[in-house]
Amino acid sequence: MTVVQDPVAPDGVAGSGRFTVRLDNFEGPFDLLLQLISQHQMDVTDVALHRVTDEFITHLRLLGDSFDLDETTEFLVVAATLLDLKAARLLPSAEVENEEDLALLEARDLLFARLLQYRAYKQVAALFAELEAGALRRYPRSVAVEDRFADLLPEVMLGVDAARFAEIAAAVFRPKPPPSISLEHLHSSRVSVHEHAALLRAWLARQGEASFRVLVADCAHTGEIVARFLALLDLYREGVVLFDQTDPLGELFVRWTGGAGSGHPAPGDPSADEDYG
Amino acid sequence: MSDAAPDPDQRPGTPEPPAEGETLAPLSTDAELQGALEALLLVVDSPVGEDVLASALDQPMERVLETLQRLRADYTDEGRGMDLRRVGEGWRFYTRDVYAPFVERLLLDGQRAKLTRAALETLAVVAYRQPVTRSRVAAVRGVNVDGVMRTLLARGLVEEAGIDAETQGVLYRTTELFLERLGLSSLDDLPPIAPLLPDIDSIDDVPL
Amino acid sequence: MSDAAPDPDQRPGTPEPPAEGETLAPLSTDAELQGALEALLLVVDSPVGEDVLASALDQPMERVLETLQRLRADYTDEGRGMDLRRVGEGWRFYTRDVYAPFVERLLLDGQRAKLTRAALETLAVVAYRQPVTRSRVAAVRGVNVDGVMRTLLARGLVEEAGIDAETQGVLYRTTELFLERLGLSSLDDLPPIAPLLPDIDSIDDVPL
Repeated sequence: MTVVQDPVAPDGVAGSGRFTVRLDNFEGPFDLLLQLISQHQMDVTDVALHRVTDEFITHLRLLGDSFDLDETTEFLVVAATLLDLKAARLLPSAEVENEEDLALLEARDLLFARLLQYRAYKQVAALFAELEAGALRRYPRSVAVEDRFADLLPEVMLGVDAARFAEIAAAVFRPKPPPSISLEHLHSSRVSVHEHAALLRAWLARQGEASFRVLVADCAHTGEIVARFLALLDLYREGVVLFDQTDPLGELFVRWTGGAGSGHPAPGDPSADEDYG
Repeated sequence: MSDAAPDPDQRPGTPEPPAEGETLAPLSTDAELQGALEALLLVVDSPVGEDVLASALDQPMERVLETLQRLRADYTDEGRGMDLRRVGEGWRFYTRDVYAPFVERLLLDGQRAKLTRAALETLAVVAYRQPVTRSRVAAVRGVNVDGVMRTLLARGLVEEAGIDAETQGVLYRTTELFLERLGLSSLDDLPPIAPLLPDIDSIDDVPL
Repeated sequence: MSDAAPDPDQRPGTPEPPAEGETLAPLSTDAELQGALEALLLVVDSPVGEDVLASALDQPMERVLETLQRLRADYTDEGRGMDLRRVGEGWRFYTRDVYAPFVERLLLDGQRAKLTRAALETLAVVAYRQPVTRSRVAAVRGVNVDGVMRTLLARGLVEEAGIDAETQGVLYRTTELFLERLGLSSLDDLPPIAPLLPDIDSIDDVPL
């Protein structure tokens, strides 16, 4: 796979179709996906999704320990869908064989739809930026009325109460930092994906199957939930767990396929459809 | 004399007669009406509607509107320094954009701050789906928008517009100031977003 | 030159050279120079000398003066609403006398009684930082506030409060009328803004 080693490497395409990705700041999973797809100079198609799945996961993992974890839930939903699609080999061309495939196709369509929707608003935002830039070059006439008319002005109203006035003041005084992705207001404590993986490995090997909801029931904060999800992705990559999600965005079930004596990852076929109970 | 021309555009209620002793120019020629409009536009410090101008001039709104449009075209054709624009709720003088570098040299502070991408994207969603809840905007952008929305609210670029019956979430819409900021005269000036959107039945249940 | 700077708060010295990469119109034709002068006159609040204008436009003062005089004559001949006059030490747009009655009617209309957003923001800075100079307010807001400040002065919401020892700029403070309009009995009743500050994200791209 065309794994990205360094997401901010200075050069663009490096030999033999292997991409080194250079990304602007991105906000949210759709933004990241669109940027990855455009890096490959592709349209938004399932082929494109296929090509960028690994890069997406890589970015997610790179961000995993330092990201604003409050905002990663959406990343995880998208990551899960991408991985499901890739694992089920519905990409790039889909042969619908059973209900599971159908559900995946729906999930894919939904992902496409949300991606295209986001892209539409992003294009509008670019238009807004242009309009604003134009408007900022036109200075409005805003001049006090001539002295001879000053007495004619009607009684002035502020149009706001004291509380609202204070809000306006706060908005004006608020420090204006240089533009950057909002990494600075990190407040979640660091969590170790590795530790959570070990925890899940032991637990799942014993229990066999559990819903994601159950697996994160004891998490104290969002960061731990994210860490646990990333850990699951690791386990998935190892081929020791399978995901099962009947409805898009519905309950996610995790099944252990790694055998009893964990610790030694069994490199199994991720799409194998074994039955564990 | 003067009130002889009945005017369908005028709001109900007769316009007030000119104040005692006041001599109003008749404004019978286009040049006079043009001059009077320029004088009014010179003293306003926010966009003013053609209805307000028409009422101050005691002229049919249609004639006022035509004159404003002709004035705008003339200014542009002649490369005048003033740019007459209809923005938000009305008309206002702006400096013509080609002269911006000179204006910025003269003014104390020159360039003004631009909106961030997060703010622009959030405004884009609000503009096209208003009234809309914060969580709906977050769903479209795939990120939390609480901070950005709060700031847009404090800046007067969006405002609250009631409560969503279904989710009990606060609804938001864009403001006049938003239109002014982008130099638009109304939301209708925005391009239709449908062509940009995927042709999938419904991504969610809110019509665009 | 430059001693005719229109106001004591304005930075002394010559206007800055155009920003890097900025393409200045050449102003080689009379129409271009005329347009550029109109743009400048549109945004200045107090009379501005031909030397300041010439320097902002990077043109010989004589040519600027000639153009101003021709502009004044043209406006008069055409009965334009703006009346370009040299008053005191400089040039400024005034409304032409014949249209004064219409201006009065517009102002009496009361439509403009509500403060604009820009005025509110400026007032907010004065209220929470008083006494404060105009240039300090401009620095906080990131835009020139000369016109808005004059409006607030004219409306009796702010007043002068001495001279800043350090910068020699005029200091401003809010008035009794301001408190009255806000329904407060003293400045101590202004809600504290510190609790409102920490949580707000920036929506501006440019650090100010």
